[in-house]
Amino acid sequence: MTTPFLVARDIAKAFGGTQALKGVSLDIAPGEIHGLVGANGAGKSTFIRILAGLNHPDAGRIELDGHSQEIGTPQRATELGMSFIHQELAFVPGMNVLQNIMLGVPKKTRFGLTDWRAIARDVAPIARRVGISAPLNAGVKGLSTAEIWLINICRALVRKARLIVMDEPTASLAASEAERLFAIVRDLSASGVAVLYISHRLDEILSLCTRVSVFRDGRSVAELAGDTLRRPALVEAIVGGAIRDAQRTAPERPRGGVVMEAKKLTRAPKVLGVSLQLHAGEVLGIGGLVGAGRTELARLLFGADRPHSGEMTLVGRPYAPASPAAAVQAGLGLVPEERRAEALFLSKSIAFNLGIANLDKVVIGRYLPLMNRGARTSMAGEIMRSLSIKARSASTPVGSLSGGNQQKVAIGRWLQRTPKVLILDEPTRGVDIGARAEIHRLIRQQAESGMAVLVISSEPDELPELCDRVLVMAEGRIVRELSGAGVSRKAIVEASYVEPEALMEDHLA
Amino acid sequence: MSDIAISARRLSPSTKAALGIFARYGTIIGLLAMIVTFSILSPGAFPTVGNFTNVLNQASLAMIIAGGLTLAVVVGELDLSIGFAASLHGILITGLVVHDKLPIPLAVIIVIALGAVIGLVNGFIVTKVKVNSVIATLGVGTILTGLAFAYSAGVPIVAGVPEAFLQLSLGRWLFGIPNNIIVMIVVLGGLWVLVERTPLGQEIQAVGGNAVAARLAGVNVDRIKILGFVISGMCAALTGILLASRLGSGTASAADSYLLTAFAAVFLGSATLRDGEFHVLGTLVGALIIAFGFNGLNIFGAPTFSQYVLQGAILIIAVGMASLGRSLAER
Amino acid sequence: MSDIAISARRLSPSTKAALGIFARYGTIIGLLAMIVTFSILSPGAFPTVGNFTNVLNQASLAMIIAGGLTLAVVVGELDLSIGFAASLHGILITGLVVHDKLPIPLAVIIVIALGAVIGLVNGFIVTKVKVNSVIATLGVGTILTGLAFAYSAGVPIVAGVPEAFLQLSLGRWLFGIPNNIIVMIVVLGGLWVLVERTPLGQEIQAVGGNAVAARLAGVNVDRIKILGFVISGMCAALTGILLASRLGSGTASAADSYLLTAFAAVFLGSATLRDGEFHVLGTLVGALIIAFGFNGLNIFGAPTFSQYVLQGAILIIAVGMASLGRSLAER
Amino acid sequence: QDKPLLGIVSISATEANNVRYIQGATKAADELGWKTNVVDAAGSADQANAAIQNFAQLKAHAIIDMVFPYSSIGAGLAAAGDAGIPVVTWGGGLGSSVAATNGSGGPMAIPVVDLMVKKMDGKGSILALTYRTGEVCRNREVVMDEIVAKHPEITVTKNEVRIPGYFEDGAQYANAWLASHPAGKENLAIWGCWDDPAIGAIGSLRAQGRDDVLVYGINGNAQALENIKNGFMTATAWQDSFTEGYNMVKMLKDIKDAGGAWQAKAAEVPAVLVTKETVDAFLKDHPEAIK
Ligand SMILES: Nc1ncnc2c1ncn2[C@@H]1O[C@H](COP(=O)(O)OP(=O)(O)OP(=O)(O)O)[C@@H](O)[C@H]1O
Ligand SMILES: Nc1ncnc2c1ncn2[C@@H]1O[C@H](COP(=O)(O)OP(=O)(O)OP(=O)(O)O)[C@@H](O)[C@H]1O
Ligand SMILES: [Mg+2]
Ligand SMILES: [Mg+2]
Repeated sequence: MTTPFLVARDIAKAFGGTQALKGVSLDIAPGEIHGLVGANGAGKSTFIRILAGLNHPDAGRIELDGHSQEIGTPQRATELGMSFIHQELAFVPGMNVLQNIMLGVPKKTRFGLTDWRAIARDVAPIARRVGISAPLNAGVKGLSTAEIWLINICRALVRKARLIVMDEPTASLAASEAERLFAIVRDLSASGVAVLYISHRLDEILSLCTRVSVFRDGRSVAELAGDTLRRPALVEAIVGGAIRDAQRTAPERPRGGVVMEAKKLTRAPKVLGVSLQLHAGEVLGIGGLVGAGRTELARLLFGADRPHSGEMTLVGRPYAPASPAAAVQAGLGLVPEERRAEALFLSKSIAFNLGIANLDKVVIGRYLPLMNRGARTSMAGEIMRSLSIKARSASTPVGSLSGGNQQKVAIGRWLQRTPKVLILDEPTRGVDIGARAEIHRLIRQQAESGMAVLVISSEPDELPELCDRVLVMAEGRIVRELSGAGVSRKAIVEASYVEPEALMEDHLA
Repeated sequence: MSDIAISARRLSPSTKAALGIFARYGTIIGLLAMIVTFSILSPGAFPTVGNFTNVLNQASLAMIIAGGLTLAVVVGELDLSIGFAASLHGILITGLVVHDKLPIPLAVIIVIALGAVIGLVNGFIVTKVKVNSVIATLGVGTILTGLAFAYSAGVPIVAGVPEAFLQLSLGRWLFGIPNNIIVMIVVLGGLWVLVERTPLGQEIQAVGGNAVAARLAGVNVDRIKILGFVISGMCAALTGILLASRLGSGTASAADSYLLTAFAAVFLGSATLRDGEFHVLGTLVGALIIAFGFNGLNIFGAPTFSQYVLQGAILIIAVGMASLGRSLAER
Repeated sequence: MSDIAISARRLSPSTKAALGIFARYGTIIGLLAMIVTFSILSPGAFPTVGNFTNVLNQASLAMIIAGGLTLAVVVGELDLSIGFAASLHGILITGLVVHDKLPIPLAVIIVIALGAVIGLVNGFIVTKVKVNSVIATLGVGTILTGLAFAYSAGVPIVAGVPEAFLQLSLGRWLFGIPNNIIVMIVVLGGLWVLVERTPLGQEIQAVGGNAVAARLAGVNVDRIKILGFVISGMCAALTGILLASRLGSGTASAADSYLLTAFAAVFLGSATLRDGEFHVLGTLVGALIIAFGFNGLNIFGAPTFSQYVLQGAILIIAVGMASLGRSLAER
Repeated sequence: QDKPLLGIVSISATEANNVRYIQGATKAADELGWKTNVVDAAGSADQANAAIQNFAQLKAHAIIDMVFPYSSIGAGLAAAGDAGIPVVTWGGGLGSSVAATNGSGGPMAIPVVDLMVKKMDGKGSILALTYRTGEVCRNREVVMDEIVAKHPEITVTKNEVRIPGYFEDGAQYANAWLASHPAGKENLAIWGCWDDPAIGAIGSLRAQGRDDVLVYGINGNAQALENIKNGFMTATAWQDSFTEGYNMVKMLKDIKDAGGAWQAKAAEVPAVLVTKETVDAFLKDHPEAIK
């Protein structure tokens, strides 16, 4: 084997009282695609942040090209030939695509001024290869999460690094975009660039990686390669035991009456004449490609945006929420797509984050509007147990949780409320396989107790596993309805690519 | 060399724990250290019940206005109108009592209601017209200065201020404790309970923490922001009233300088207990640091210029201790 | 009823386009509208080359200090020390020229270097000691006030200011254009090129736009923030120098009031062209609005109280138009 | 446009004395058939310069600078000089191209300080609230220094107040000073270089229930007179700023008439010492002083 590019030995790191890493080791050879897996909170991102010079290890040693290195700052990490795509998206909202791609990258100049033309010439082919469809001079404000991911990936490529680290790069990507990314990763590998690839999607790991390190509770517990690199072994190493893989369990159940109905809901250009019915006790999935308009649809249902035309009803009565507050009042809940920006109060405790949608439940008395902190803490404790949120206590700030655990907090907020309608936008993004199964079980359980659940997911396997019925959206319209045995990965993917205009006519005919 | 660098970065857990204490209590430790230092430097004059009462009495007005400002910053906005507003309120209450011969309680209620209205206007401009709060409140403050002029023609209202009005601020109606202190404790206590112990307070904190998330969690963000401005406006009114009573006159721009003091207290306080978050208790600590710093330096008899230098240093050191502790502990 | 509500929400594309123009150019339209109004009200005195030159000349100092402040806020920090710093610089330059008899160019260089050092200190306290910039710069500003007192004992330095020094600000060395205007154009032009057209400017914008992202992307955030403070400090020094030259004396606290003016200009400007972002061009527009507002109201001879009311209203309306246009266009 | 314009630039159009001066000046201007325009520079010398330049643009008939020392309005004087407009100051001193001045205020302090020293029997402690940035206050401080220097048994503590913020500063400095100067040990006095900081200190004295400290102000603004009537202030010197304003505008007419032949001069209006004993008689003579 060639000499490793990177060697990390016995890295340990504590945050306050949390021992995030207790001694992990890992090495990567040039040209290798090295997988890194582990449950939420296992310490993967912390390890990456140490490599990136964002955190400093308490103990351990890092060697690059055989030389011991103190990384210290992100700039140093870049100088040493490493490039990172972190779990948190790094972009500046006020800047355009090209400026975001070039963030922190040395730029060509003419007479001391930035030579954007020359830069654009260099970047354009890379952007195309990554699959950025927006013009380089477009602002990033309107772009989807996926496109912003592509920008981050593009940045790593522009730097011409010797090691590219990707922390859950496909969490926000649709299947086609992910495929493109895999091709790029393989290209990079062929040209001698090492890739450290973190994901909760084991299929990806198995098809891409030649070697996989597994972290559990801050320790490296296994390194699998060649013959040992198999799904069951991987799962066992991650959770420390066997797990029943989540399967489609949805039996054909009688569903309840219509809870929510939308008629010809339109908010151009993202949502165009969407009609749907949501029944009590069903899990309705909305599938489609990224950018199909699903998030916008959810926002309309939840009163976060207002429709330009169309009507809605809720339990038979006209429903036109002027704000999310009105929607919540009427009995809706929403778990938004972007948990850090749209769902969480990062500096506040878990209890605060869970309590904020349940304030009526934590008040001492109707006429004594004081908080019952005991009630809040025990409520938080209950939710944390039922979702297995990994944290020291309910008073831990949410910002210090791992990505997957943050997602659980965002979902947990609504479970105590038992809303009539719960909308989940990408509910298991960034969640480990164990927790994913738990979240799915919880969603089913809520539906069985009569709640109407709407799930948006870009993960092709998730909807068939979870839903009774799936609507597929494309370019702002609902293009197909699948139900019962007709719900399958293949059917969803097919429908996603259908020409919506053609289908509309189909429908009318 | 790089080994030394590594070891310098690695702190033992016990060091980290100690630094963690500094991070939480740095400003309070700073306050206590300052009080101890001044007590040693001026043992006869500084650490006496009389002096502490005086400092508190004096600082009460700044604390009340700073407490109100805290609510505005907790919901994520700045309120630069408070000083100008308090000046206007001071003139107005004197006018209502002296010229219009209104009963004092009625006059107080009217003025505090006006404070609420000003807050409402600020809140409306910020949330509905969507003007940045710096510009909105600076603009409103400038307008209020104009109104103060218009009401008084710039002339302080002095003659015939009834003794009962002066007693609002000068009296000691309960156990010989100066009224200002009692009002301050009631107001700050009330604000603390509101923010920390009521469901409404949770919404207030949520809006300040992440307005987008608060909206999607079903909080009426605009209403909460407006509430923050209204409370800020009411506290400014109360300060204006007490100041007019203390001075025995209504004078345009008498309270303008509270703006900077209130900001210093609020931002000092944000380094207390919780990193970078604004909260009522922190503001109280911040205001105490400023008040005791000023008083102690004076009693010690430092020349004016070094008083400024030391005051500036106290601000930075009080926060710096907390912040450095935090960032070292978190390395 | 809900139908009406919905239809009222539908704006025609052309209305939206018009609103979009308001959103971008609202403040500029406001500035022009104000100039037109004053020209109609005072046709003889307001819209003359002489008066416009006069207004620009007057506003130049505020523009320079506001331009510097823009750099501090672009990197996401506030610099409250600038007014106090400019006051100190004014005293210092007068002292160096009058008492120490230094050649003027040397004195200017020394003072601007001191401005850079003050910025460095601010930046260091904010980035390394991690003190919130409000407290850090307020603390430093207070210390500077103390130093200004110490240097001058509070007494203005007047006697023996050489004519050559006065000519710095009063002279018209190029095509009869007042020097202040030329300096202002050079400084603001330089800052604009720096921020908008150089790689360093990209890092500056990135740090302000999203410091976490910039850090993750490998930008040396601390260095950029320090740079912002240094530039702010240097511009404050330049303003202090020109002010001393314009006043013909070095006076403690002479420039303190620039703080509020600079803030107003910077935040007004943030509503220009780009929503809520700070940028040099916007600051220029903001400063012009303030300067023309003051001048026009003066020349029209509005009574004192209504001058305040109108000034406040101008601030709010200028930004409000842009903001309302934006939020309606985005419905 | 037809009526001649009198431009007035005030350091603080809300300060009591400034207001009375403006009233006097306006009255005289009305009598002369001039119109007035007041600009509040809010303590900023730079604003004052801008306002004077604006008046020069307007081709004003004459300009009054209130309190800003001539040394800090260089650019304004230059602009007015170019336009041939006379500038007079009130409390801003005589110098550069200033045509006339009054209200220079230094000598006004003499009777007050003399009385203070006399009541102290030449020994004890004084808290002096000063404001050196202002020309007038600085002159008064010099006067006080000279008189007190003759009494070595008097110790003076000086504190600088700020504008704005003088009430609060006066109170806080008094608090601290009182803490180290308990009652009954020696003769105590608080002296403000103008009334307002002293009034701030009175608030502090009353809050503490201290009646052993004598308080002195200067200017004789309405609130000071009120405090003297009520016994909280011992003495002030009443500056007849209304008459000063009135006289100055009348003199401006002469200045305009004389043109180039005018000799710059000071035209002071004498101040009146007001104490508890004289306050009633004084108010009978000058009812306008407390309006
Ligand atoms: N800044 C911090 N302060 C306190 N605790 C932290 C901090 N950052 C991470 N942690 C803790 O360290 C542990 C490891 O977190 P990390 O983000 O590395 O997990 P992860 O393996 O990336 O998980 P995920 O798959 O959910 O992204 C978690 O328990 C987390 O709560
Ligand atoms: N009002 C809004 N303000 C800001 N961002 C928005 C808004 N509405 C939608 N977005 C963002 O725009 C992106 C595209 O949303 P859209 O609804 O078109 O796609 P989608 O079908 O939901 O795709 P995805 O698979 O990413 O969920 C999403 O990332 C969403 O977060
Ligand atoms: Mg992670
Ligand atoms: Mg989406």
